[in-house]
Amino acid sequence: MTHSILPLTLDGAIARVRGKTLVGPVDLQIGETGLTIVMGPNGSGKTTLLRLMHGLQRVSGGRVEWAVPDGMARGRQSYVFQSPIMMRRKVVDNIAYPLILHGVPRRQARSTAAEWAARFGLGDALDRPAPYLSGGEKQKLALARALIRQPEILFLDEPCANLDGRAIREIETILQQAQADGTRIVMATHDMGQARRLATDVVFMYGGKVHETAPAPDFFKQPTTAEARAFINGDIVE
Amino acid sequence: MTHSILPLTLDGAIARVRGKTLVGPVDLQIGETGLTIVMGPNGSGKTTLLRLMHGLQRVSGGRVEWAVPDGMARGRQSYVFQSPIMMRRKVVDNIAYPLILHGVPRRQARSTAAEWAARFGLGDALDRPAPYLSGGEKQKLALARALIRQPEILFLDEPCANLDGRAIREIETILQQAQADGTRIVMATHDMGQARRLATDVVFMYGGKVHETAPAPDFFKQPTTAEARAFINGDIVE
Amino acid sequence: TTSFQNSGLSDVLLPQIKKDIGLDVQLIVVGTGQALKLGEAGDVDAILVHSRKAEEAFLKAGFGTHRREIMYNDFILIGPSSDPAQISEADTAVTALQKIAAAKAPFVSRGDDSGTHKKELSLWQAAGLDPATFGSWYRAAGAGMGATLNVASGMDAYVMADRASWLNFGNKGDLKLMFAGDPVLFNQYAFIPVNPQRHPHVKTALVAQLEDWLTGETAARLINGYKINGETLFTFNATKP
Amino acid sequence: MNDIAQGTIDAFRLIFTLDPDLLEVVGLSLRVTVTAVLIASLIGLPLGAWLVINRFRFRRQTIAVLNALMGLPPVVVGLFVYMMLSRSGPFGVFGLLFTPTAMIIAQVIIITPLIASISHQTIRDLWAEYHDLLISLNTSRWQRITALLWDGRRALLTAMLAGFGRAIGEVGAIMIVGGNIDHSTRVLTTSIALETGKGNFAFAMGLGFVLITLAVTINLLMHSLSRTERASVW
Amino acid sequence: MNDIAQGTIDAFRLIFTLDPDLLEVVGLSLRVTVTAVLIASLIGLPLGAWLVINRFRFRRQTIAVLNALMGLPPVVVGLFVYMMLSRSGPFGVFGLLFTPTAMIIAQVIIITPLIASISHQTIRDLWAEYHDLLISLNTSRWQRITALLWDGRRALLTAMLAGFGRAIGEVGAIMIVGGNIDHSTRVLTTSIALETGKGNFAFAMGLGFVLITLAVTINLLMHSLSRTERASVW
Ligand SMILES: Nc1ncnc2c1ncn2[C@@H]1O[C@H](COP(=O)(O)OP(=O)(O)OP(=O)(O)O)[C@@H](O)[C@H]1O
Ligand SMILES: Nc1ncnc2c1ncn2[C@@H]1O[C@H](COP(=O)(O)OP(=O)(O)OP(=O)(O)O)[C@@H](O)[C@H]1O
Ligand SMILES: [Mg+2]
Ligand SMILES: [Mg+2]
Repeated sequence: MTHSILPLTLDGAIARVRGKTLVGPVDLQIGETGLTIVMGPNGSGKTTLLRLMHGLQRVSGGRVEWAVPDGMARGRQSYVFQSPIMMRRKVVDNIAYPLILHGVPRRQARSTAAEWAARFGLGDALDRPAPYLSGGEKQKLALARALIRQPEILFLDEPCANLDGRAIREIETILQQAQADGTRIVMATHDMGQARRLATDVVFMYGGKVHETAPAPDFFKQPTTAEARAFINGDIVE
Repeated sequence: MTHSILPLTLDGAIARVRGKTLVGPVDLQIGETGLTIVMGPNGSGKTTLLRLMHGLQRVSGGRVEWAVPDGMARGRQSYVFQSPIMMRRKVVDNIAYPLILHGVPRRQARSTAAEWAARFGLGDALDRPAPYLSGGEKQKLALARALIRQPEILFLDEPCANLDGRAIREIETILQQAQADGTRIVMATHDMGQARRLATDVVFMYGGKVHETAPAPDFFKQPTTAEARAFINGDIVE
Repeated sequence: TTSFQNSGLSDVLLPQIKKDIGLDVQLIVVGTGQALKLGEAGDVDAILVHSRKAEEAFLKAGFGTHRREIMYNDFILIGPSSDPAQISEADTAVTALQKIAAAKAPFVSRGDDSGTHKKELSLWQAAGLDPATFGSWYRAAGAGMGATLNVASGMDAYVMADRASWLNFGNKGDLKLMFAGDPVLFNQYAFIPVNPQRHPHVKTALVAQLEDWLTGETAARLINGYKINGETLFTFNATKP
Repeated sequence: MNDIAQGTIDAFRLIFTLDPDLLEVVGLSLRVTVTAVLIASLIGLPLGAWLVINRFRFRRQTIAVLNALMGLPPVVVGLFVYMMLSRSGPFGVFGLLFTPTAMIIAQVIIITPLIASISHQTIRDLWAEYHDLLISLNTSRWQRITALLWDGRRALLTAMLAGFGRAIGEVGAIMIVGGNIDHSTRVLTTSIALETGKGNFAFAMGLGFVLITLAVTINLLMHSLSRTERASVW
Repeated sequence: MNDIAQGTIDAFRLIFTLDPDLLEVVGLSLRVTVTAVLIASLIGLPLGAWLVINRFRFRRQTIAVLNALMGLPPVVVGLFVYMMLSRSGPFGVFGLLFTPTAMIIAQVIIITPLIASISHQTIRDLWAEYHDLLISLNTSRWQRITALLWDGRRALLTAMLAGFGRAIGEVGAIMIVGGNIDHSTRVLTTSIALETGKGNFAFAMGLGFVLITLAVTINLLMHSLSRTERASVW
């Protein structure tokens, strides 16, 4: 492999929309290995932070920098959105699309896509129009489509929100496998159990700021801030 | 109150789309009180079943009948969709919309809507365009919009999927309150904890059919079918 | 008829009419065929056209009260300055057309059943030729005078036009007046009031006033005196009743 | 080409010196077109929405016919309106022929199918988004139509502007039912046609530029009023 | 009104007896219009998409101008093309004036802005849906445009049909650059204008009905080919 795109460095990064600061300033580094879980109450800025890192949200202040030039870093990331975006095509064509973008011949892309679909339990749905899938199936599709690119870093925004217990376990296995294979993962979730199972380190967002960062075991055992403590207990965070 | 619209009776009800049976035949009765939780793996037909009951999915076979004529029953139900539908308006106008449909003057509808928004933690977001809300905030909006109509029966399709711990607890409180005030609730969820906390009875969907129905305590303690048992344990349901 | 306006004469007459008899004449400019139709339907109070046969049919069917000749102008033959058919040396209109046919030089016809078109057809007939048998050098444009002149200018073709339209035409290109003066090319304009017995809403009194004016002294002076580039366009020939 | 420059200069000189004749023509063009667009929108927008939310037997055919009516040749419309309004036609008694009203009627007929078709297309996407919610809220037909039209208003602007464009540039029908009568029914397009017939291309082109300038101004105005481009979603 | 019935009957009799003159006219109408629509779509659809996905300084103004160009008066376009193609114009050497090619050029100029505007509007909604995904997948401009055009193809049909409608019914420009020359550049609309000028209103209306029938047929054909109405989302 060529030079890694990591670490990713955020230095006073700010996301501002029409004069309103949604997130920041954020100082943060995403190192070369690990699985970072982003937690925090609704509207605290998790999604915005992930988008900022991925380059979907314009940086209004400060810097967001990869270890390689931006142009090189762009193609080596994947992102799974909080509400999955389905192209108005068949399931198999949705999953194959990133490959086709990379110039893989259509037939080959389709058959690879079929394999990935099967891994995510969508083997039966290949020829169905993607917009008609059930909520959970859409999430699975989005995951398959993100992983088929074999990215160096994978951003996941609550990817298991609509999944059943078994699917969650299976996908966690896939993610852990990917992590073992060298994929860096940054994931937002509200599922405390999932966070405990997967996280190597935690970023706790609160009011649009990074309120606390810590290795996972420390965070869950002994959060330093009162807000994180309250959040872990499901208490009212004020 | 006039004659209750309940019970709701499904008698061999089938949902079929372009020749493919999605759900059914289903025989089921939703009685006058209680909180029914619909569970089941992804793609098992929970959403389709709820839509069938609510009248959003055409009944292709069998019957779906309320205790009163259909026309009367229509206006007395609410539904929260799995992926919240935001009208391209401000938050307050989204929540006020059902009231305005019922002829409530605009000013009054707005102020009532503001109260409900506050109850759901959207007090700060009133004037924001709804499509820009965060995932969890959208779900809260959808819940407020459904409850503001004070329906006799409330269908909820995984309403807490993107919510943080505190919001889930608050909304569960609101739902229990509504239930105590006489609102019948039918809710699909993957959150086993939530199901245990809220359910009075459970409908377990599997492969497009109602596989098992039982009062909640029985279901969680001793499911009769192997599939339900596996599901509860998060095992592979085959 | 279009030539009345294209020539610019209407811009001279109308203000004077307004001044003299206080009448606001609303001019609707359409081809002769359409003008006759408007008269039949009673949508206008009077028409000014130039196609004798059609006019007589119109009167015979009872749509108009009478026909009053006002003035005439003349048709001319126009062609590219190189004059490939040498028609400028012809002595009658008929020989000029025969020369064009013999040379198979491009010729654009109105082809729209207008007064001008009918005149052209009658000339071909007089020349013993039938346009239906002509090859692709004979182009029926199916359009008004202006549009036909535009086509002729674009194709460097011969074309027959009324003098007024030609003098006022701004897109002459390589075209020049090639032949004129043969008396068969005279073009009589007539005024026909619409019959009030058929269309009671017609403003007969005003129309009569207008007719009087058009056949009167002032009109004669203005029509005969109207010149473009020093050329007289119309000759007043209304007779006192 | 110098001709054209000259014609344009002439035309704009007329505008800037506020030549009363030209102003009258421009004013009438605007009056007729704006009125026609408003009327056609009042019919076309709800019709487009209505076709979206209703499923009936010949829906597909109806939409195809509506689309086809976008191709109504103006001359035919002009003729039709002429025959209706002519003294010997059914509405002859109103004496509307060769008045601006007749021109408005013709333009409404021409642009209503266009506005309805485009708005139908626009609203379809919005309906796909709103369908479940509006059905669930037990809305009446009319409530659905108003919600769709209101929330889609910025996108519907394109439909109205397309109608405006078609109407302001239209000449065939206007000529037949209006008659291009000086100081009464002469508008920009009929003036252009008249000058073209006289072979005064330069002046005709100049008037054309005036017309386009007018259209651009109005479009910019509408866009900035509606701030279509400010928000990315609405 | 009996006149009209008679004219229609006459016109359809000509069609059904396969009158060679009428068939020639109909054939040319179709050939010219379909070619023009195809060319205009090749330009207009990507242009519409391009305007959606690119943010640049005068984007809003550009779109307003594009919308305004929908109002290009056909007569002005006709004049412009005439002057370009005339012997003394820059492209005079090709001798294209008064040929079907000239008519196609004029129609392309007229309908391209229409197709681009409507497709721009249509694609905007789809882009709002796809934006994040396509950006995230690091697509090139061209890949974005093709994805949007492909997935929006059924909706884009309306844009093309609007263009077809405008082109098939257009007469002003066609008349100037084509000349309505019998057996060479005469199409349905110019025939209608001709018959109107002759006062043959009935026959003109009859031809109008033929034209509309043609348009309806083509619309139905396109709709059933694309099965626009079968699926509710696409
Ligand atoms: N385009 C926008 N304009 C205005 N406000 C916005 C916009 N996008 C997001 N916001 C606001 O910024 C805040 C942070 O949003 P974000 O989506 O990052 O939250 P989140 O942490 O992902 O929440 P959730 O857990 O609910 O998904 C929210 O309050 C949201 O309403
Ligand atoms: N319109 C449709 N056309 C074809 N198949 C459909 C359609 N709608 C739903 N389905 C299929 O029907 C099955 C049941 O869908 P449904 O949305 O009811 O599942 P669900 O139990 O709600 O799943 P989840 O937990 O993922 O939300 C799924 O496999 C889905 O792909
Ligand atoms: Mg989020
Ligand atoms: Mg579901």
